[in-house]
Amino acid sequence: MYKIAIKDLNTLFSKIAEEQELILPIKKAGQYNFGVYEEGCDIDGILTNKTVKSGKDAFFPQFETLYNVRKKITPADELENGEEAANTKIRTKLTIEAEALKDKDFVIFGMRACDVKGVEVLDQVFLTDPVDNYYKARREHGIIVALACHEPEESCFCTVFGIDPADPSKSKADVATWIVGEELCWKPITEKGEALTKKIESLLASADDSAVDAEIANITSIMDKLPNTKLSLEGWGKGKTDEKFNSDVWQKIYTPCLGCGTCTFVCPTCQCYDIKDYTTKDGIQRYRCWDSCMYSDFTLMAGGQNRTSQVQRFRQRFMHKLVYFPDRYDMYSCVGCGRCVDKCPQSLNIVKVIKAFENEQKEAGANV
Amino acid sequence: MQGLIDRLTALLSDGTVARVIGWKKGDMAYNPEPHMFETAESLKDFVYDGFCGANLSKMMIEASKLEGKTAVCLKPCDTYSFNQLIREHRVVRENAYIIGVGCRGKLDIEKIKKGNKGITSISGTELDGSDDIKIETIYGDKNISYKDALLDRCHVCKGKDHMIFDEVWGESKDTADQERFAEVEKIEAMTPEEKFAFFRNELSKCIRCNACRNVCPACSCRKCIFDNTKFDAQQKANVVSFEERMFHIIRAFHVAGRCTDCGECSRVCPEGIPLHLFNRKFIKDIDKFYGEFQAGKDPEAQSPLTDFTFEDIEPGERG
Amino acid sequence: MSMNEEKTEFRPLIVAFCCNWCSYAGADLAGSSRLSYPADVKIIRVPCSGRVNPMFILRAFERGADGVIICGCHPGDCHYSTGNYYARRRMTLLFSMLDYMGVENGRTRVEWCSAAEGVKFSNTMNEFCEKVKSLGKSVRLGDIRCKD
Amino acid sequence: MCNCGHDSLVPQIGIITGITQETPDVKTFRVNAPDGGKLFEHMPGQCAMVCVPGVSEGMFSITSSPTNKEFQEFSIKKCGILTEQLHSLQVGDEVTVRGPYGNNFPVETEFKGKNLLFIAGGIGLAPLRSVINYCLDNRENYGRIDILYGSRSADDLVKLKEIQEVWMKAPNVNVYLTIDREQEGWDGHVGFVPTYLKEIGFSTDCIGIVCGPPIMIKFVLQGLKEMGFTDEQIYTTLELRMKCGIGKCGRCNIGSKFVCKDGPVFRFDQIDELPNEY
Repeated sequence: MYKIAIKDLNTLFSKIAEEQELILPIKKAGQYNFGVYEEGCDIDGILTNKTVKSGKDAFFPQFETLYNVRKKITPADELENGEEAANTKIRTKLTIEAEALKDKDFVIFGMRACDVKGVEVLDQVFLTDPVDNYYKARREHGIIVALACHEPEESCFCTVFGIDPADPSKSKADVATWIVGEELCWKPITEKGEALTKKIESLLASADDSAVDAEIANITSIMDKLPNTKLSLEGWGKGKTDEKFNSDVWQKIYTPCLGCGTCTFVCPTCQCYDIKDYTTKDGIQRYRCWDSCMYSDFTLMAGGQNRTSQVQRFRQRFMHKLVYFPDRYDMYSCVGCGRCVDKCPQSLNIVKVIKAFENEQKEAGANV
Repeated sequence: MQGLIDRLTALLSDGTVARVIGWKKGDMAYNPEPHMFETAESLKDFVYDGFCGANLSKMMIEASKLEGKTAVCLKPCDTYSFNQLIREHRVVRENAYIIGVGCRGKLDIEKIKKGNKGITSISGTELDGSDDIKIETIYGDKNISYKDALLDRCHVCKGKDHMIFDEVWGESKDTADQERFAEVEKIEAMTPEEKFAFFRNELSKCIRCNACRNVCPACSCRKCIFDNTKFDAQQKANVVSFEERMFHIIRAFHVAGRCTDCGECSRVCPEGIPLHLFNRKFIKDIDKFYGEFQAGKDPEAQSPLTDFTFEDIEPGERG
Repeated sequence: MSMNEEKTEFRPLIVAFCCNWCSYAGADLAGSSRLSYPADVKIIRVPCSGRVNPMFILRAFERGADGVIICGCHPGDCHYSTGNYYARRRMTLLFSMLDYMGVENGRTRVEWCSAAEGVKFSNTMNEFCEKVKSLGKSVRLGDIRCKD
Repeated sequence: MCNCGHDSLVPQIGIITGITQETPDVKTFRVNAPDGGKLFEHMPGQCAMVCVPGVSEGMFSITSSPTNKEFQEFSIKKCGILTEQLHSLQVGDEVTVRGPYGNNFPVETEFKGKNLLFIAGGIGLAPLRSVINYCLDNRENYGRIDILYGSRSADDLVKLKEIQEVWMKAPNVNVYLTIDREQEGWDGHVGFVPTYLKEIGFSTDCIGIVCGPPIMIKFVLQGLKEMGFTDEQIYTTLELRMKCGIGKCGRCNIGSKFVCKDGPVFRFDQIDELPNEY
């Protein structure tokens, strides 16, 4: 265990950024978002405020190029006779240049335990066969420095999913950190984390492991007081498809849903994406960008199928998080970060969905 | 509030209306959600307080296609949007029973949350509540003045009168205490470099979630141009490109002359982008170039962009 | 002028939307009268200036244009009676918005130009090109994916 | 399962080496690797993403049989932006192809030694053709083969030449053709596929493989069940909007299954377990 004074953080960050890219929450136009550290960027309050988007961008960016296609079109009349041989007349010639994979290490600082769990969820999707190499390369080169939640908010409910916000060393992070008074405690967990720590050792003072005990106890007691941490997941999970899918609760609760993508874009685990082409001056760029199952064009086909109504799309999102994903990967794909609770324009969110089903069950029980 | 619930219950019970669009109590102190109540019994969850900022007029597009009348609770500024929707033939006036609910300004939870984490309860936000609201958090209690927690849009309130209603419930208050175009003028006075830096800084936060569009009562196209796969417009890329700026300019342009300045876009933006600055710039220009115009004030008025005079100023001129 | 110099000199890319009935014919006349205007002006023919969607203008900038000009029939002469009046209001607002966002006003322009005004067309284009040239390359609305 | 090479999202270049106009709106494209060989090996029922760069990319079933060692074929009906663009291509043009994706018909396991009944409507023949040809090329492994194929009109019957010249002449193969409405020059059967199915009345000692428009599948399924077929005896292929092809982009998700990865071939008892969203 090491420590550094919080007032010296900027020195620490610029030291880390000297050797590799550093991604951390940055205050920009009043909001906290993960961004690349630059000299002079605003890091005021980044230790205690929740970012709007989770850090999943660092591994699965909202926009990334997959490959470029160069097109060379030869008009038929310009073809030399020799080329016309064997039924292969060259007209449109293509070359594909795949985008280079991430090959340099980078550090992402300030992810919370829920964000790290979110990455674990993404791992399930992107690292199972067939592996997504773009994601894998980022994952291999990323060093996660997680931060214990100093001030959990009322929208937080990560403990419901078995996440411990007080002790990120239990998560898949490489380094765990805690705010203890005026200092930041720093504990490397993995080899990657050790290596990073070695590089910045000159700035760190050693500390006792017990230094963070009070902070952990404090956070745990706060979590107990928060309203959403009592949420029960009974009735969700593996094999509940029929029961939940056919429930009429969806119809009752979906109406306010605007069909915007806010909840999916701020979510640490939503991984649906779109692949599109962009024609540039000298080629075609094939890129991937986040998409949302809430959008009407998400699954739209020429024949008009499927999931044509907002209630179906609404149901899909929550069924996917709470039933389909557990079915497939044996874990919930919600981490209780509370971002959708904070950001939904209509104040609709996964907590309300779970509670609505709970109430329904109670009422049904009362009627029997 | 009980008076309002009683009235709505009566309307539902005597068959005047088949359903009520209002707000349903949230699971926290500050998150009521828009809801369609179909039974008198379900109205026990009805709520109306300072956090009921949502403009319910857009929900009437779908509701006015249903059988029977729909009672809808509209605040004074929402009635402008409703009028505009009538103007565009998107709602059927006869199918709506408009309850003009009083308003003393709506609260911005982001402002309240600043420095107040772990909120467990908030009191004093009702229409007849006090000038101070009391916030209880797990980290301690605090009082702040209602006025300081108002949404930005309420500081340029369009007035306390409902433009259209069947009956009014509760007192309204004009909360305007700022110049409507002050922010716009501040930007206009900047150099091109400063203007660009300002907007780039704000818009680079955009995540293209489309909440601004989907909540906007003026964005009532059945199929948005930005959802059209057959056209180049559907680019979901952002962050690195010009797309998000393009999206916001075009969106503002599409609602120019129809935007009532209800401020929903800025309220819902998860990144807190002041999107109303685009709309308000168009409103300011329209006022200046073509005469004062408030969309939704008069459902008969011709929209400035579907109108012209022979003497209009030339593009690029400053009027 | 050597090849080298030619490369370094900035030549603005201008997109001109010309209405089919007046301005496009005006451009034709300019051509057949052997009046010169810069080759950097790329003309896109539209049925009416009222056809010009604000998105066209933004797309042009996005794809690397340094200036955009819209030419239509003189007010009162529109082939479709009123198309250019609507265009006038739209463009007034759009240009004002672009200015508001920090795109210099000189990069956008609307000019009414009839089929008989070949001279005016060529003068306008020359003038506009000079103006855009003095403003330099458009860097604010370009999409980085389109950069060289 | 996926033998799509190093990177699942980066395609190969495929060169169009042959185009056959099957019907007024269906063309069959023969695709080769640029050096002349085959793009990849596949199994009957698998799909591939075919893309015209700058336009769009779409999932198409591979209609040629794996036993064809020279090339892959895609029968594509013109019905959208991408397919329209594909139809405008000529021999020698290049497209990008990635795949093969998805599972395949269990030709080497469950189908082996059984009698097979293929029921197809319109362009629904495309995915079944690879199975049929595979079975015909390994004739000794399968029992009786019945093929019931219908279309809107005689002109809309895909691969008619192959049907008449190869399938009809193969040993122990019965081909039943039908068209929806009376037509001059057609002396075969007239009527919808499900109705014709009942008229013929197949025995239940075979495996049913169905593909066609959703409405046809619905009624064929009904018909088969009336005849005594069980869900475990009937196979079909599903189609949904797809973008990645590898079970990650989330579009073709139904329940806990991804059509692109766990499908497109499903047995009807498997489909029954899925939420009704396809």
